Amino acid sequence: MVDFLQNWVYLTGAMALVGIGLYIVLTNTNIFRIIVGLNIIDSGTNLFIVTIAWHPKSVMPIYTATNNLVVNGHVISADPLPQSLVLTAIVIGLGTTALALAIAVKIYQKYGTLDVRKIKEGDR
Amino acid sequence: MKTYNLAALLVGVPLLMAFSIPLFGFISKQLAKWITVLTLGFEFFFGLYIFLWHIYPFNVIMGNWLPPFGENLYIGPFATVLIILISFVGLMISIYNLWSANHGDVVHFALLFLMFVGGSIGLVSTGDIFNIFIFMEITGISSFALAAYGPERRALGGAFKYLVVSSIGSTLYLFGVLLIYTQLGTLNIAEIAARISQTTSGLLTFAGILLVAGLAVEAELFPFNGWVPDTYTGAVNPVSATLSGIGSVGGVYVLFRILMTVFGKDGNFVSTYGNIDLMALVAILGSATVVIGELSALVQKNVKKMLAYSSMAQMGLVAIGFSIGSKMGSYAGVFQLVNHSIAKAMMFLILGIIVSFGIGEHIEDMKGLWYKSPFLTVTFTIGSLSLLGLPLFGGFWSKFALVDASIQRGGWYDFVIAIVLFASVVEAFYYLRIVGYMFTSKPTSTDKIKVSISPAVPIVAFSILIIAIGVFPQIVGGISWNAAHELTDKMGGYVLNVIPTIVGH
Amino acid sequence: MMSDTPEMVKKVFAIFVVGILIIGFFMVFTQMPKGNEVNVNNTVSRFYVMKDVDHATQMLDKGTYFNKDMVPLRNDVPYTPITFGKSSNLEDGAANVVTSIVVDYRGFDTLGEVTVLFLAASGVMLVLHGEKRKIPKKKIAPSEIMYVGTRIAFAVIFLFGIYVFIHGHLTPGGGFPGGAIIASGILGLFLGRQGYSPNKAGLTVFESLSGMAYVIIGIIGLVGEKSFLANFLPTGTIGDLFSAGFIALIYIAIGMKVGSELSAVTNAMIVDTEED
Amino acid sequence: MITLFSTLLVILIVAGGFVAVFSKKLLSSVISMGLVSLGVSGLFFFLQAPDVAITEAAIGAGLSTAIFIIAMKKIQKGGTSDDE
Repeated sequence: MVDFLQNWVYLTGAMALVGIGLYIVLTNTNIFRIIVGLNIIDSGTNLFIVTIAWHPKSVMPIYTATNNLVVNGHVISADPLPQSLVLTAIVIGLGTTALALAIAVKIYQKYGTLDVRKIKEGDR
Repeated sequence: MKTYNLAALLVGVPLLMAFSIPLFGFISKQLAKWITVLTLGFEFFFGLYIFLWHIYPFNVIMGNWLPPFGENLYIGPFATVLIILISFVGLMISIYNLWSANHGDVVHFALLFLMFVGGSIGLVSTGDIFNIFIFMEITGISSFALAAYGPERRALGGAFKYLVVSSIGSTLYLFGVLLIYTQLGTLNIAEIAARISQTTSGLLTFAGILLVAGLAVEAELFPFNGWVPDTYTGAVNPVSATLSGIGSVGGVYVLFRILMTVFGKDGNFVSTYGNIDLMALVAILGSATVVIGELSALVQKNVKKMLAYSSMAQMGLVAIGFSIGSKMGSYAGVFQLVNHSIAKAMMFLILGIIVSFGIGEHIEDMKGLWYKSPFLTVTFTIGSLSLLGLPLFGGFWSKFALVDASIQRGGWYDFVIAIVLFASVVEAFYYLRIVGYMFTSKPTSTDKIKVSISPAVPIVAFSILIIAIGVFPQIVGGISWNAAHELTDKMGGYVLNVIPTIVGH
Repeated sequence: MMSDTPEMVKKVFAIFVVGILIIGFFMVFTQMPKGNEVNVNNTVSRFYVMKDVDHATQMLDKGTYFNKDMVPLRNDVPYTPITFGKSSNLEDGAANVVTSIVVDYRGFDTLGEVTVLFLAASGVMLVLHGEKRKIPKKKIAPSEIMYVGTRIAFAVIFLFGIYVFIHGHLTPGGGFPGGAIIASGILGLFLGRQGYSPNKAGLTVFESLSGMAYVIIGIIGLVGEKSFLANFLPTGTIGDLFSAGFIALIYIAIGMKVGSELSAVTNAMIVDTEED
Repeated sequence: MITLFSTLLVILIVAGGFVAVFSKKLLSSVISMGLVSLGVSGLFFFLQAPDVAITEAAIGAGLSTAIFIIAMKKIQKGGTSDDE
């Protein structure tokens, strides 16, 4: 029972992070804070994906001398496929962050501000 | 299952060339641009080879792991027509870039442009639902950087807005993919498509809404297309042409691959599993996009912004065509997609030439263009007439098919007729207004615009193609019909071609 | 984003959107299967873990894999037990199953992922192009301890990064964290010495060559094994250093590529940050 | 025991997220974002995903935050509040 609740704790944490990140993106006007929000959404997504790959009784998906992944014809490790997808998602998140920061720095040099509203006014 | 693994080069060669472009860039900047042209030429002729020798439909197996275990590319009629379209438009724009891309970091610009086109080709050919996410990110990241390129500072704001919206969209898409994975335990499109009815319907509906929301960003559908005008206006003209002519093609392809092949329920008209018919939802979103896009385009005084809104509206028409769900509707959608992509890319390129000669983007600045450059005026007119659907131009056949399909479907899809007519009338109004300005008013100064050879080649090619499609619609019509068949008959057209032993419904 | 709306309306709207999303997710979570059985056995991951994809594919070719209700018989595929340190010549030799998926079974994804990072680095350079490094007006003499310390630390970190990506198929880690570790070592060099700049042309060459090496490994698979990104090397005994066929080669290419790319990104960002 | 610890970690992460929302200074927002990433990478370890944990710690928590701080230093806004 406690194990079952544990799953919900992780899912709640993941969804809370996604919600917080989305809130930051929607309410802030500072470009850097928007990027912070995107990063937090990424963390929440990754936590969500790893959580659904996990089960309270699972072991890590690496063969070692003491860690056997298949018992009685049943795989008992955590699901390795979502984990490999998360590896991809993390790297893609870094790429997006770096590019967004480069654009933000350039925006600051050209407009002298980081405020989305002032950038819009500057264009008019 | 037919396999033709050599076609992995469709993705492999652009990647290899993109990785090597920085090395060529040490030798000469012009060489880097020529590498782009050569690579996209290879893609185009490979696509033509697949089409003319009728090698499609086939699978490409990656790493000798057959689907549903490994990843595969599935190149059916739909993918074939889009590969030819994307590589042709990309090739033409890369020829244009030989002349236009001159300032800033040209080597990295060429590299990102090449990978944008290469990523779009991968996007339309992949057979794995997570691989779609990867290719969406490849096209996404390269287009953010391309959109931020240019001497004008307004490019940066548009690029940043696109980046934020698009990364939230792809996160939603990822959630949708993983929700489906928890139920079916596979990521292969064919296996999901065959077994989609086994999922709980509540989860299926939610996952579908997440996927549609994520993909609608790239497909420029209504509540998620706020980035379109800013980004298109801000970017330099070849980049706007690329985003409009290639980026949206990939977005629409994936949206309807997911809706019709993965979620689709066969019947007289394709609908989707789950509590909500997502096809109807997309039809509503598409109609809203058309109305909003056309009305916004009507009031614009800036020609580039007008083209951006018009691009949005055209994508709405494409989405409506597919979402009718019949074979005729999908045919209209594919045809409209081809017409839109060619004509809109050409018009952005023409605008680029005009702007480079110091003439502004405002509608008043177009006055008397005929006296300065008859060539540009005539080609711009051809593009406009095709977009608004005059007979003897490409756009006529697709709008005709769209009306035909909605009459066949009947019911509340009758309103599509009204929307197509409305769109044509409004488009006629604002495009003919520009064309009228071009022909009538005599300008104060009549300095001739001399168009050099490299930007002229793509424009001539595009306008010849538009007229050719208008006169002989069977050039695109035949394969579009096959593509429509692939979309509407999901077991025979897609699933059994990928996993032949899977048991049908 | 929405410039004209007052602050309060925006916050309420944001809370509304977030609330709908979260409620939707929790409604969905209640429907997800979570029993006592680990549900890996119903997914394709089962065969990745058992390294038995070939066998499952053969069943699929005979048409017995999918039954009438289209439920794949994922539990019926017979398996051969795998013992660490004994089983050899498996279809995929990596002891780390995540690595075997990332590089072998779904290697095409990883090629795309490397490309995404490459494009992001190129995009950073495209966007930040035209910035010149300013020569700092007053030079703060670097502390001798800092200078020597970062150089020693760089050597250690560099070796650790290489260790991480060479052992990617045996231990947790692999090309991406290995490359990131090397890049953080180079970041340390920036901190240790004012005005430090890595050889930019060298980084570019390194980056291009390692990326091309990855694609060429894929093309060798296409020529030799008739399929892009197919393993063309023998797999030894599971758990050995030389056991995973081409996985080690690819992870070396990825590690070098990621390391040089992230260093180049750091370099592009850090230029011009010297005080002026 | 692990259950208790990981629950505490989840609470800490969510608290870090709230700090990122409500802090006035941009720098503390960024630092708390880095801490969230670090906490998430710790959770990955409990979730039997050591590969992901190492990658997230090196890339998500380490390099992302570092690039962030470099970019912030570049626009010379490191310590000031972001009411501009």
